[in-house]
Amino acid sequence: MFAYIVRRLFLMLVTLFGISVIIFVLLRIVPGNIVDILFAAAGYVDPADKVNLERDLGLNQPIVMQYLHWIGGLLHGDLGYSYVSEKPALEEILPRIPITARLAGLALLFSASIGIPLGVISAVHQGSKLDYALRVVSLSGLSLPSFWLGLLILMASVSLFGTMPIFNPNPTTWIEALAIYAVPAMAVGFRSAALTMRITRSSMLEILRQDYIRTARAKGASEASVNYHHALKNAVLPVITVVGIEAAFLIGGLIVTETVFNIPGIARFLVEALRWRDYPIVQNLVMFIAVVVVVVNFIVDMLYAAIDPRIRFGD
Amino acid sequence: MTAPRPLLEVSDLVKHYAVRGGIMRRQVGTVHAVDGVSFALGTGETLGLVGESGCGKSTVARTVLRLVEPTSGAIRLDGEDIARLGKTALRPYRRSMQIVFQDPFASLNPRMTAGDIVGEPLSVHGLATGAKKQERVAELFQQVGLRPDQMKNFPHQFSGGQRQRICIARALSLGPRLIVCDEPVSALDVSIQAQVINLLIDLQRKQNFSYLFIAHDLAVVAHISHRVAVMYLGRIVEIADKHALFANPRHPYTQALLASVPIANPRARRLAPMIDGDVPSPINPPPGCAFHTRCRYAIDRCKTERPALKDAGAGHQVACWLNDGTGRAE
Amino acid sequence: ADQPKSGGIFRIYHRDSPGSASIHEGATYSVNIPFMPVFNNLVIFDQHIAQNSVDTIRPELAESWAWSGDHKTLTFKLRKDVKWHDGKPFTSADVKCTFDMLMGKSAQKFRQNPRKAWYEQVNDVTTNGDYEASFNLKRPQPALLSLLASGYTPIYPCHVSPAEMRTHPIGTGPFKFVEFKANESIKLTKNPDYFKKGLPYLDGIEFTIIPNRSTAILGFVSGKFDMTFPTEVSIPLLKDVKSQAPNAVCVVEPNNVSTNIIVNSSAPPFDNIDIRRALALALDRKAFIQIMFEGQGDIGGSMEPAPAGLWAMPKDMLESIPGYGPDIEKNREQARKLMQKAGYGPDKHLQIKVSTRNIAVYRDPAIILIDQLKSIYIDAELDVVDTAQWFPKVARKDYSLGLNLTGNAVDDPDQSFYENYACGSERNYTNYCNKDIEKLFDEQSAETDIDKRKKLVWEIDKKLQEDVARPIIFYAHTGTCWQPYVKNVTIMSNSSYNGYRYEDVWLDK
Amino acid sequence: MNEALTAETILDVKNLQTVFFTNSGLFRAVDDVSFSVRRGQTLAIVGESGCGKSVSALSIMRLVPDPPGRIVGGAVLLEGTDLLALDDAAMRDIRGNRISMIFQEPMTSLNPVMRIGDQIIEAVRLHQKVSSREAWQQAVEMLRLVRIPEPERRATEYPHQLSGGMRQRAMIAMALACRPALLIADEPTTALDVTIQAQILALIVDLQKRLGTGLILITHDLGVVAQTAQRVIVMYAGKKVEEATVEDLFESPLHPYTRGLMASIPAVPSRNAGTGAEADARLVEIPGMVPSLTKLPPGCAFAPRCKLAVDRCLEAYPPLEEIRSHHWAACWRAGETAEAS
Amino acid sequence: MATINFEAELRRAGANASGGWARLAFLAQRHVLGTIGLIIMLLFVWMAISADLICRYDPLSVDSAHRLAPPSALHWFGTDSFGRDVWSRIIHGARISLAVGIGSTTLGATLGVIVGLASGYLSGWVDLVFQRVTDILQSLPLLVLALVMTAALGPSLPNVILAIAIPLIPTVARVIRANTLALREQPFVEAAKSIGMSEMRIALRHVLPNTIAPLIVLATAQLGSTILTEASLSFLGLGIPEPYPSWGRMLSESAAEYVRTAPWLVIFPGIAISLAVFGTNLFGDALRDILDPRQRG
Ligand SMILES: Nc1ncnc2c1ncn2[C@@H]1O[C@H](COP(=O)(O)OP(=O)(O)OP(=O)(O)O)[C@@H](O)[C@H]1O
Ligand SMILES: Nc1ncnc2c1ncn2[C@@H]1O[C@H](COP(=O)(O)OP(=O)(O)OP(=O)(O)O)[C@@H](O)[C@H]1O
Ligand SMILES: [Mg+2]
Ligand SMILES: [Mg+2]
Repeated sequence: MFAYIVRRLFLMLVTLFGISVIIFVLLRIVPGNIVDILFAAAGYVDPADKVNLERDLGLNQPIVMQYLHWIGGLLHGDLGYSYVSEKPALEEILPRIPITARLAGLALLFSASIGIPLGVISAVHQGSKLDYALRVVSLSGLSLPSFWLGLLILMASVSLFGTMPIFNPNPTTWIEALAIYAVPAMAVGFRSAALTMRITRSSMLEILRQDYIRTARAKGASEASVNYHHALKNAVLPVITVVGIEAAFLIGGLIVTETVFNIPGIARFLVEALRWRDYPIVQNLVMFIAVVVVVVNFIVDMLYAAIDPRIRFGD
Repeated sequence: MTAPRPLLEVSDLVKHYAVRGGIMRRQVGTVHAVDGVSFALGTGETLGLVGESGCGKSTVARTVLRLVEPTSGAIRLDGEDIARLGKTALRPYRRSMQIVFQDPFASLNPRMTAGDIVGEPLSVHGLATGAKKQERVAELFQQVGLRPDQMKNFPHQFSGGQRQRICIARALSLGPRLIVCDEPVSALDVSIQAQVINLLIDLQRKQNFSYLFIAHDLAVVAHISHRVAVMYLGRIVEIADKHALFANPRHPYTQALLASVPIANPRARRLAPMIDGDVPSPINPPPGCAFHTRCRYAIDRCKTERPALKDAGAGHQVACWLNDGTGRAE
Repeated sequence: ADQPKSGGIFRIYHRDSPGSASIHEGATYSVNIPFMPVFNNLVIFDQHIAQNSVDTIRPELAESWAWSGDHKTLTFKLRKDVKWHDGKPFTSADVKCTFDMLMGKSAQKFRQNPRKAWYEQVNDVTTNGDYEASFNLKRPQPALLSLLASGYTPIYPCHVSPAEMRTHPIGTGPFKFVEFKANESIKLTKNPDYFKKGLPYLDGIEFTIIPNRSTAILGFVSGKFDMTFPTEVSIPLLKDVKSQAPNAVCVVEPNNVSTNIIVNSSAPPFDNIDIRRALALALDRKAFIQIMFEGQGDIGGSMEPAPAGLWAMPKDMLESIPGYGPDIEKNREQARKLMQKAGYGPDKHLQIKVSTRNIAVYRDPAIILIDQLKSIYIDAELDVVDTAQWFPKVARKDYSLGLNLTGNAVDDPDQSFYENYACGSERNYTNYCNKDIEKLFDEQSAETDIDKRKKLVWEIDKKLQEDVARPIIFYAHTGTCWQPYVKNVTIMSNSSYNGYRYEDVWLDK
Repeated sequence: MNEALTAETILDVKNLQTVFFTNSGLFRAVDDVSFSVRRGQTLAIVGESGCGKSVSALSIMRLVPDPPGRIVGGAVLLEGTDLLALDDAAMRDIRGNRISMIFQEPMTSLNPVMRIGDQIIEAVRLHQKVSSREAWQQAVEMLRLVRIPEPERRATEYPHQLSGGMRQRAMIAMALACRPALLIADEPTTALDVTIQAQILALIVDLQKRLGTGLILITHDLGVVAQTAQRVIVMYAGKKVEEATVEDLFESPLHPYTRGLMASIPAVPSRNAGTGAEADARLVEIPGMVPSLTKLPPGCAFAPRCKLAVDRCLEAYPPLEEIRSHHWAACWRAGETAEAS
Repeated sequence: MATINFEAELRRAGANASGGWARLAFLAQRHVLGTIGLIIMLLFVWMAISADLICRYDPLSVDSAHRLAPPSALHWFGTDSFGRDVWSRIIHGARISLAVGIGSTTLGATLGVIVGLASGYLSGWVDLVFQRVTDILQSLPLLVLALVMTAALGPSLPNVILAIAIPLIPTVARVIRANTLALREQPFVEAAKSIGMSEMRIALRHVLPNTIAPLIVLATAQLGSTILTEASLSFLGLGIPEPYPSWGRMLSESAAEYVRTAPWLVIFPGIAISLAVFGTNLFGDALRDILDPRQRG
């Protein structure tokens, strides 16, 4: 088990290194950098100014040097400076993390607490009207572009309540705090709840066919015990994996949702930074996201091992 | 009893699988799947190989055919050691040895027609194409008791016994001299089993094949084999002429094995198991004689020294320290 | 009418995150709007008269100004009671510093300096004691005063570096900078020591950055904001706002931004004047305006059309320019003849690309343009270019037609002509260069008689259009809305860069 | 066990009919099958794959998967109560309590994420009011009973940590935890090695004797039947074709299918006689193959493969008749066979 | 015991449905939702193929006189702010959406199959490298990767397709690899080896064809999500640019300005997207049940 963990950690590092190279190269092979954008906004360019600026930002160095410089800094906890705001990138990124984390956490919670029970219900009542209804509803959830769902929520909120949740870093009331996080989290969570439900359902169906379920029935266990005690515990394994993948998915969904709800989290920040070709921010954010995803996957694996004795006591 | 030079001669065959673990998936253990197996097989002869699940029967079969690479040892086919031949050098020898697997359902590519499956070896070796190939396949179908018009059917359209016939036809297509049968009837219904066994016997009679016949059903092995080898945890513990072995087993394991077979005679009830416990793990085989952990007659020597196969008379070889290495007489 | 009330935070949403807080380094009103309240100019256009003109220029840091007799020196007497937000006193040195830096003469440099060309005629800025500063010109340039009155020309403190000004600007203005969180918000707070006593009324201004328009408008409608981002409400949206928030006050004003076509006349096919003329003749400007603004837009030349614009040609003169005539079909008939002359026709269409930025206000007119070009045997394909690559592409002359927007900071020919049409000017994307016209530019610029100058300007403008250097398609009208309790906001009608000091804005709540 | 108990009938299955509605048609998996089990007695059901052995067992437990399966007729009387008439809750009380079942695959029949002990406890606590502590004690006792070494430790382990034989023992422990009146063992040793099979069979028979449980042993291995059962029924294509005491059946089988089956199985050469079957001796084969349950011929299902078949066999299904005392067979020519033997 | 209607039960089980058409009809009846999905998909495909025949108007033709016309007999779905016919834009948009969906799914699936097959079949260092590559691609959320890629490559139809395709690779590669690993152990692959077939030929002839079913199932499932990804990219300003009438852009752009004043500009593209995605998902679900009953989830 210990060796397994160490191996996983090692592979994580390899993956992260690969991501750093890919993202770095991807950002730089393309024409146009922050300097072009700054000057494009001005609608004019003085070549001398441009050269100066590129030098100031270190963009004139060979790409390998730039990479080493970045990674070197990263290892020392120095993420460089944002080209746009000229503040340390860390200072820009850090305060945005809790916002996104709260959103993502709520969304996951929402997704799991709705998706899993509904999935079980749907599986247990396979082929019934209820099952059909749940499946259609979840599929329609998956068929709605997420920005559209977000906008619909906002518009509904304005026309029904005359107000809407606009992000406020220091919410004054409880309700406001809940609204500014829970509503967008629901918009993202709806989608993943639908997904979680589907996975739970199919995983349950698979498990319900297993021999040991028949054994449980043969023991005289009640349907509830069979479904929730015997089946769900096994069925939840693939669901955990999916919830892990969901975490990655969620960040994608958050990009859109943070934009729609105007939440200054890291996901939207990434989009803005991309627009500005603000390399230090983009690189580090993408790395951060990758770290989160990789760590979540790691945790999921550990969780898996914790639940599944075959893995816990294997290796 | 057989030709002076055996068709197949396996000496000291070893196959170890690495058990990997740790950070770099380094090897942390070894499965001693086959641990020094030697035997010879003459032309037209059938050697039965029995033993409990996981004792390495299939591994022997697959290493002999070089489907997995042996760790060490020699596999001589007609005197030529094929254990270390390169891929291309091996190709002509492949034609001489074919295999029939246990599971006729998994042995056939579900997306190919029966005719294509049987004809494939012919095209791979460039032996026949087009109409000639079809003709040959039809011939093979008849040989194994299938109708040539079934060539265009897919495997799922056949019953288990028929599928095993397709497998046999495929094995026959290259005109092999040795056919390795890895539990060819274990997955079949009893009434079908007899058909396949009869087919194998008939074919051998006609074409003088050699069989390496693996099964865990002692009765089947007894029926089809000339000689029988008993394996336990990667090693052959006893090998003898069939009659000698069944009439006079000398290894306590063979004895236990025979005693465990339920006899289809209600008047001869004997529900007292000869041995307790499970087969030990091939990752950490016990030292000495691997069977000593379950053997009632084990002496101290069994726990430390590994017995080698020793002739106990008339080609009856046994690996047991009892009675000066000639095994336990019953 | 009502007595102004003090207090309250003025909440506005912002359409995007400005690149920095430094007005001098910026070239978009995304910077001016949130940061103008932090600064003062020497002089400023009256904040409550929509049409900027020389007559509406008011003193600000300068108590008064005077032209020398030869119109080559402009002297400002400065106020003595002004302090920077950090407590340091404001003096003439700051004025000199600011303009030296703009002219590129000082050691400290701006990261970018987009309006350097404005001060081409300024020899130097001199001070006389702490409270007098003079601009010494190479030749008379009456327009200079207007340029100095633009929101683009705040006075920066000497003692703060340009880098700091980008992240934490220090000014003398009615509001102090509090914080700028990129993509999030900009916060200003009341400057209690503002030299205009009793001002500002507001306790502060808060800009929430909301790039997504739907969210932003919903926010305004639901009362989360007191005002929309100025001049950002499109005509269709305006209807939407009015339907949802009937009490909101909305104004629609021209904003002196022209949508034009940059024509690459240095390469085929548009090196051929006939094809350029055909292009000019093919335009149905009314259709553009109909589609883009439901009719609420203006047709004009390079100067903003009347009544908002001060320098617009009379209507009949304008309509005499090829392509401006009201009979579109006739124009296009003519255009087709020209195309045929150039070798194209119904069977042989000219294939080109129309390049533009991937922003709706650029893209939409390009779509209409492409449609209209079909009528003169031109099959154009839209080529949307990422912002990062747009300018380098234009600079490389890697396009045949480009759809472009030109915002004029000050409604003055000097600003417009030199910037966009002078030989060698960096923003003269088409590299149009006509020495004869250039002479006329100087002539009008030095002309102190307003009427004479106007005549000259009209003539130049007409010539420019006839040369199809950079055909102007239309001038937009845009809307701004605020809640009824917001008082004293005026949206300028001939510039969208100058009207955001907000010192006397108050909230009637 | 005393004779009185042995004679008591605990299970009486009457004309059981179970069908499957599948997309290839109607499978009459169990067609009009009757049998009974007495206390302490072993009834073996033999037959080839797909002949309906497992479905019969599942029908008794009312665990036939629905859809596609459905019990469409007959009665299952357990100690006089018709199980088919019970409501679900009452049936649950019976399962694991009065009737238990052991399945073929010890590898997959245990819940992989539950400890062995807990799985046994569950069987106990579902039917008995005992504290979890007592239940655990009982579980450990049961493991000891089925001869699992170190039962305390094994109880805390998970299925994958046990060998196949041990898992099957754990299954037996679980099945017997409530001392059921009837134990159904559906091919309990097919997945195991011969040496382990011998151990397990000995264990089952031993426990059955000690607890006085009735046992239905399902298998396709005639050797196993001969070693364990008192009575045997032979099934072919969903129907019971022969029933007899084990001695009768092996000594004088009446149905051609049973005879063919016995003849087609090679025998292990006997110990002392040096003359076993010769390698060149062909086995007796039953030609053809087991028919699909959907495409059963109108007459006797075995007729197409039967050497003795006459026209009548192809036309009508033979009734099950008591040809000899306590020996039933469903064959038109069973009478002749009986006389001949 | 309740009486049982054998006929009805059998019909429900599909017993009478033997032979090609009958079987299809049965499957259609059995998987009603899937059939609906298939019909929707076919409808969109038909729309895309015969777009030029169905539409009266050029989707790009601007008409200032008829802008923002509500749905009518002339303009079934109304016109947009340019006076362009929304119906023909939706129909032509089907082409774009299908181009994106099919293009990126095919590309992603092809690359994924190559990676998965090589990785599963060759094992050793090839596997190690390819697995790291999939790990890397999988560690970046799809939208993030697509976003960075379109931002990097610039907005254009091929670039968007590429940007959406690349993140699909790991998912496909994983499934194919797992399948390949399982197939590799199958006796029929060993049998092919024993007759002396080359590894390459085995991979192509025996392994690949047997991964088709899970691949189809996976691809159908991905089809819908690619359409949604394009919509999201459009919303973020990085989708398929004008002049292509992409549903995503039509929706995201009109959502801001016209949701109240000209709702048809929002409703129809919205419906088109949701319906297309819904259809592929429904169909994909059914396909999974039919083709690949074991590989759920
Ligand atoms: N590819 C492999 N990697 C690691 N271990 C293996 C591999 N193949 C077989 N083994 C191990 O080698 C041992 C011998 O396996 P083998 O399949 O030869 O047994 P067998 O006698 O054929 O058993 P069975 O009767 O179950 O078919 C077993 O312990 C098995 O787990
Ligand atoms: N879930 C099911 N769906 C459809 N048909 C079924 C199902 N279960 C069993 N059957 C059918 O019922 C018949 C009897 O099956 P059963 O499992 O009882 O056979 P068996 O005698 O136990 O065979 P085996 O020796 O293979 O276990 C088979 O022909 C099978 O096709
Ligand atoms: Mg084997
Ligand atoms: Mg069974």
